[in-house]
Amino acid sequence: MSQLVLDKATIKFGGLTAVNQVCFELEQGMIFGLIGPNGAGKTTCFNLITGLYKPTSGSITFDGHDLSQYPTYQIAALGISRTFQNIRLFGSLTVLENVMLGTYLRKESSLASALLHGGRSIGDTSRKREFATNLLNVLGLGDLLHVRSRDLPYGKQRRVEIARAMATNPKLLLLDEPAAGMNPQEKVALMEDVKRLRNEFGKTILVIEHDMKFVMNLCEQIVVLDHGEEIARGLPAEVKANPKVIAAYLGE
Amino acid sequence: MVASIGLASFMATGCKKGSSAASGGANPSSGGDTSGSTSMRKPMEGKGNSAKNGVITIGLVASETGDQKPWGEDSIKGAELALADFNAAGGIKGYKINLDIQDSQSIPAGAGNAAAKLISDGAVGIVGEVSSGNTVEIANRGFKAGVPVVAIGATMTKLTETQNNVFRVCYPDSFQGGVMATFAYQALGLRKVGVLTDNKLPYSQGLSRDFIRTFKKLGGTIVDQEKYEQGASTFSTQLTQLKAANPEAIFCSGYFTEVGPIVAAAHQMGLTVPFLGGDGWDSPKILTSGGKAILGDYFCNHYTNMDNSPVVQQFLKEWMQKYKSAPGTTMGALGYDAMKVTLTALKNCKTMDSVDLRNALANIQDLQCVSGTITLKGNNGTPNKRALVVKIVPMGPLGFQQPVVAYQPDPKTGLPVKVPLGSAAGS
Amino acid sequence: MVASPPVSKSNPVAKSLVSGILSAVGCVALAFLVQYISGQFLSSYANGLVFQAATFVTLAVSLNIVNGITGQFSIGHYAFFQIGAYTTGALSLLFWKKFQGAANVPMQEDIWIVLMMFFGIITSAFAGWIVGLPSLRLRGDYLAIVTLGFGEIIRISAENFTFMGGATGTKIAPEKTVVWLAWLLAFAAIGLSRNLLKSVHGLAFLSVREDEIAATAMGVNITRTKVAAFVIGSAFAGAAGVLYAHQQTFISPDLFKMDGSFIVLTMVIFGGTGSITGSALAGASLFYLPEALRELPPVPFASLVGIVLGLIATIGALKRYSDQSHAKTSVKAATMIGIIVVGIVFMAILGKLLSFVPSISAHAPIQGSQLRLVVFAVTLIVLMLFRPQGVFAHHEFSWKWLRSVLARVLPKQKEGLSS
Amino acid sequence: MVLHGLFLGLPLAALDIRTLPQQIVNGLLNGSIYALIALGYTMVYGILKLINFAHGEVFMLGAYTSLFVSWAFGFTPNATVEPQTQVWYLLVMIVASMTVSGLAGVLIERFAYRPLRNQPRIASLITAIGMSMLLQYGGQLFLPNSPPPNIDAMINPYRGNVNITLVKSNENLVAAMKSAEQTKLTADSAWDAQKKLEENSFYPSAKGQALQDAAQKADRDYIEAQGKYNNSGVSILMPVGRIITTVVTFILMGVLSYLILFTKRGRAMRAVSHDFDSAALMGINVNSIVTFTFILGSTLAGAAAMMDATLYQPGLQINTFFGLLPGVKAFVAAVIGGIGNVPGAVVGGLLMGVIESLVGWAGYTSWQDAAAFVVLIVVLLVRPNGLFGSTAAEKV
Repeated sequence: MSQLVLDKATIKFGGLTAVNQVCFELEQGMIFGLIGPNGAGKTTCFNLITGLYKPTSGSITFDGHDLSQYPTYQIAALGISRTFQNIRLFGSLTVLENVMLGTYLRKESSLASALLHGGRSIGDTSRKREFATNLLNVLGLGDLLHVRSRDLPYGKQRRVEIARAMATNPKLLLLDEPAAGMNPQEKVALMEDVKRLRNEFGKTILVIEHDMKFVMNLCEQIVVLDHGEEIARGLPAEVKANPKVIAAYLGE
Repeated sequence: MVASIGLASFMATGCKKGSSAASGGANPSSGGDTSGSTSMRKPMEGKGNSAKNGVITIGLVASETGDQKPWGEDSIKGAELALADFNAAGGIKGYKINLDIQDSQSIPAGAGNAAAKLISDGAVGIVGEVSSGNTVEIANRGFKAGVPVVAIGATMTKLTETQNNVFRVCYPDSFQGGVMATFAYQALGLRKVGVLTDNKLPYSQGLSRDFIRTFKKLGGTIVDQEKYEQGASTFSTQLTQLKAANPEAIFCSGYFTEVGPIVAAAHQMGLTVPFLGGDGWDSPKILTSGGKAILGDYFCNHYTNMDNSPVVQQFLKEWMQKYKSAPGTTMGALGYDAMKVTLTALKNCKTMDSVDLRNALANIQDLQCVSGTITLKGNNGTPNKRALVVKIVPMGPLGFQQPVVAYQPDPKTGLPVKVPLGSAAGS
Repeated sequence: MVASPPVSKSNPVAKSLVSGILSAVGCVALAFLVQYISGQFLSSYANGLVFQAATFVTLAVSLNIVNGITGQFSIGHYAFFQIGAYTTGALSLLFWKKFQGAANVPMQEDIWIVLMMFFGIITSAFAGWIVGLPSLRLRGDYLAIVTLGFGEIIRISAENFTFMGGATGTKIAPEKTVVWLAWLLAFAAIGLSRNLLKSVHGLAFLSVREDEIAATAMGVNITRTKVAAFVIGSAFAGAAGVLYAHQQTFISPDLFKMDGSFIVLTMVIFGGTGSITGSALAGASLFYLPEALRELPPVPFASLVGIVLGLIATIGALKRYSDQSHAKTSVKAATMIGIIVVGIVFMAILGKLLSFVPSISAHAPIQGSQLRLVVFAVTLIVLMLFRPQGVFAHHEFSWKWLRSVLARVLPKQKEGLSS
Repeated sequence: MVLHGLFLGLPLAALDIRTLPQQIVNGLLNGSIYALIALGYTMVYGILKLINFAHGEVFMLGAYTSLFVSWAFGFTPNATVEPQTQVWYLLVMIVASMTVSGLAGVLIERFAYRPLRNQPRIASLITAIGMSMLLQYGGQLFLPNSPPPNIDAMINPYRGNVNITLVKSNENLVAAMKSAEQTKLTADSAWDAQKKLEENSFYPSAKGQALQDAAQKADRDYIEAQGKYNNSGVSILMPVGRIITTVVTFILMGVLSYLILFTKRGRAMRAVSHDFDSAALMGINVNSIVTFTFILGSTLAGAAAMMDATLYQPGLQINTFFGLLPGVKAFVAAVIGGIGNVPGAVVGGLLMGVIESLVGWAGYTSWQDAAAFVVLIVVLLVRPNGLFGSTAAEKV
């Protein structure tokens, strides 16, 4: 059964139809690519899935839940986590704190306990700190724990954002241009890491990316959008050969 | 119209016009003023301060900053003038008087801190403040520390009722409001009056309340009550409402700063009935802001420049000499009086400490002051002073206030009784 | 109540709990010690200041929760302070006499005030909840103006509230300056904010300040967090209001003018947005500054004009220099001190010269007290110009931080001296 | 009922439909001053995203300038000869006020805001508060304020009214009024004659008392009859000074809109307000545009101050807190309209004025200011960016 189903999802801003009748389904445990020229509506799709925008018509279902019924923070609780195209880290917090926040959904203590420094809160916090430290170590960021995230180089920030998204322990991970601004070596390392996330933790992953080489090497299925509409989908090789896709990228 | 007046008067319960109470002084520790049956004045708690090394510190709290600065400044000038006069007349042998002035920022919290500062500076007594809200704070601090307080222009009725360290040199609102109500009802023959209150000012709220109470008791009707806030730039809403209510006169209890424009605007829109007010009207500025419209209106005042009694004329002459201009507000005279009362009491002291000063203050009798004769003995801190109703006339050499009637509180009922104008008649 | 040092791996819970209890006990002891010292050795005026300082520390630290930590720009904090004061005012008017008659026990005034604090916290927290709700839809300045409006509505309601004397105000029955309680409250505010920041919950508050969209995508319920911040912040302000009312003994709407909110806001930003230590220290010092300035002597008008002109020139020169110079810290500091010295000399000469101008020298000297708030305002502007991130910026005081600061400053100075 | 009893300020006034048109007009006229001040807030906010708390003080400085100019024309409080009113005095006053206010605005921007432009916005906000306090309290040292002066009300040459009758007064009541007037005149003259005789006695004689009572009764009856006649009609009264103020306000707003919408500089302003850095990259001198904005906003405040203190409500006291209340209200107006939006500020100002008037009309004058804030909160809850504010969706 498909994990995420977009059924004729449509959103209009005034007269502009940013996403038009898009349908696709993601099966659990696969890496998907979402590509298309600039302004094709890829990020808008992410915003629709995470509830930042509500679809004008159509529906989005995740594990049987109709996402239009949920506010963003509850969608996160259902198991969808994401990164952002223009990095949205909590700039003045440290890397560790950023990732710890990802565990907020799984907090085991109440606000009152936190205020009064109760045992529950202390234990909870120290467990979460340990978890976040481990996660950062796994992702090779173990030496940056106490650096303010604002002070990190661009590539590292992207990785921290992925770590933060992973910390929510999602079922579905949405990565918005994770390789943008990275050099070739970093890209290769990132690709390995994303594959590991799927292989070791069994996440479903949906990636928006402009770097064709990156997408083609990483993804098992690709959906192509243009002007808010789906123009092609399938295996990387199929998509690459699709004349519509070539036309969309090169112009007619 | 105002169903809540009953509750409003809650504030003034305890307003028992006690005049029979013998003023304390015999033995402060055993109760002071409380010997009187109607007095609720508790003896002050602390031990107070005393003169140190031949220096007697008298504190003065005044609004040197904030929106009451004009009154604060005048009260300082008046107090300094009184001190200069006192020193010129010989002062107190062997003692130097140090006037310690502290700013209240025109807010009660500031006044409280200023008073606390003065008390810790060793002030034997405190003079101030001009506004009631600030004075209450000073009075409380003084009460705790055992330092007497002589209020300058605080007319709030309840001020002197509960603590025996509080005195004032002005009449209370209950009397001032009563005077204007009596004047409106009896002398002007008015029956339907509208009331305009500055809702931001405790002074104005209290005065309006007391005016309304007396006016209703006399048999009059309040046809409309409107409110504005100090600093407002337009009053057309209120005046339109008042005009529609068709009153025979309007009682406007705010400060002159707003009253002038209000009266001018009222005249422009055809509301030409007389306006009546309290001592907050006293400033020549009311003529430039009110223009011709304000002429012929009445207000209640402590004294007038037209009073040809020697005390007043001497005061005006010295003021002109020292400050090169006439007093800006009535608080100049009251500041002078408050300081004069304090210094006179000090002169009667033996040990130059706060307790002694309080007792001496409570025994002040028939002291000729700028704003009339002040007797604190037996009056629970509020003098039984006469109040003048003055009419606004064009500025002449003696000012712009023509005394019309004088009222004195009846010793039994506390209600205003018409008395001869005496020397205040002028001319 | 106050938090522990960072948790180590060896049984963190037990260790933290022990240190938490110890610090709570320590706070209570310290609060009583402050009360004892200030009651025994200080004048009643200074005792009052010690009390009020605690009130303002509480206000600043509690506003910091809303404004600094959660990033919700509130400029109506005095409203909650006023609600606390008016709650105890009304209840004391109605019930204090009865309570006094019914329970004649030692410290009954303190007990009553603690009881009132409880009610004050409930009412002001409720008000905080009401104000927090619109923050669901409003951002930044719009929320600010709503909080300002709420403050004004509360003040105007108090002016029309005849039961409590309208604009005149009313007396509060048990008159008591409970220094220990005020300081305990201040410690509690500091401790609670610190505990909050040490927990995952605190990170949620911070994340709302940093980036709402990212926070909500990470599963943070923004509305709930913002409202919680308002409720916690206003509860402390309300409790402080209760204590303040009993210390002031007389409350009126005048006490809670809009300027008050601005001053508390200033304390938070002055100390460094988000820094609890900064808020607490700025709260105490900015409260004390106008009081300390009471001692200013009268200034001749000519000198004042000289000082004003000299100050503008000096600040301008300093600002220009500090922005453009890339010299070493020590060189920079030395030059700036030099500029200040030259500026003072310039002021003195200017003042002297101006005193020969007849119309200026004829002007009456300015009373020191009139200068207090001017000096206060100038201090604000100058500090913001030179350190816009606040004195403490986002740092918290800790010995570690102090060491790192010293480590950064000291070697450079040596270097500067040797070169 | 309990609630009602607790609040003195809530009289159960019957709504008087006859004063409604007048109150709405009052509100519109009042609102135009708010609008003029609100424009300054809104423009500065539009460009710098900064609440210029010192704007009210710029307004205050404009009022003081007018005061000094009026003194220079001989309208001093102690003038021995009554000075003559000239229309060109007003022109000089408004130009002087606009100049000084404009200059003050520019200086404040230059020294208090510009050095902090690249810092967090909150820092500039604190300097704005500091600047506001400095001008309020520092101004007390140098500006005459004790007792608070005012511009002589006589400088206003437009003291008449424009009267628009909507419903004519009942002519049947004229006769009653006329006869009451006759009775009053007779009774008054009889009492006046008697008063001369009794001038020196402290208590009036029985005859004098009776005559006085009769005269006073006649006076009251006359006022009653006059009121009945007046209140039987509905009319709108507009003081000429206020009409002029409102007209000038709208002219200034028109000029402003023209500047912003149709001139090169206006386009530059809009570009800067959109994005500082890209505007600078396009070759726009950002500093000069910001200065220009401050000049525009502050001169409008200066004009508003001059008109407020002379034409609109002559005789208003001027002290260093003169800008406080109008400033706050105008700010609220700007926010209601959608801060940063020029027509929004105008609509917000007018709306504020009308709401205040209507609340007063309903009998709750003591709740006028609170009502303004309640409306503000309601408007913001319905439209979080004000009436005309654009909902700039954040780019995710």
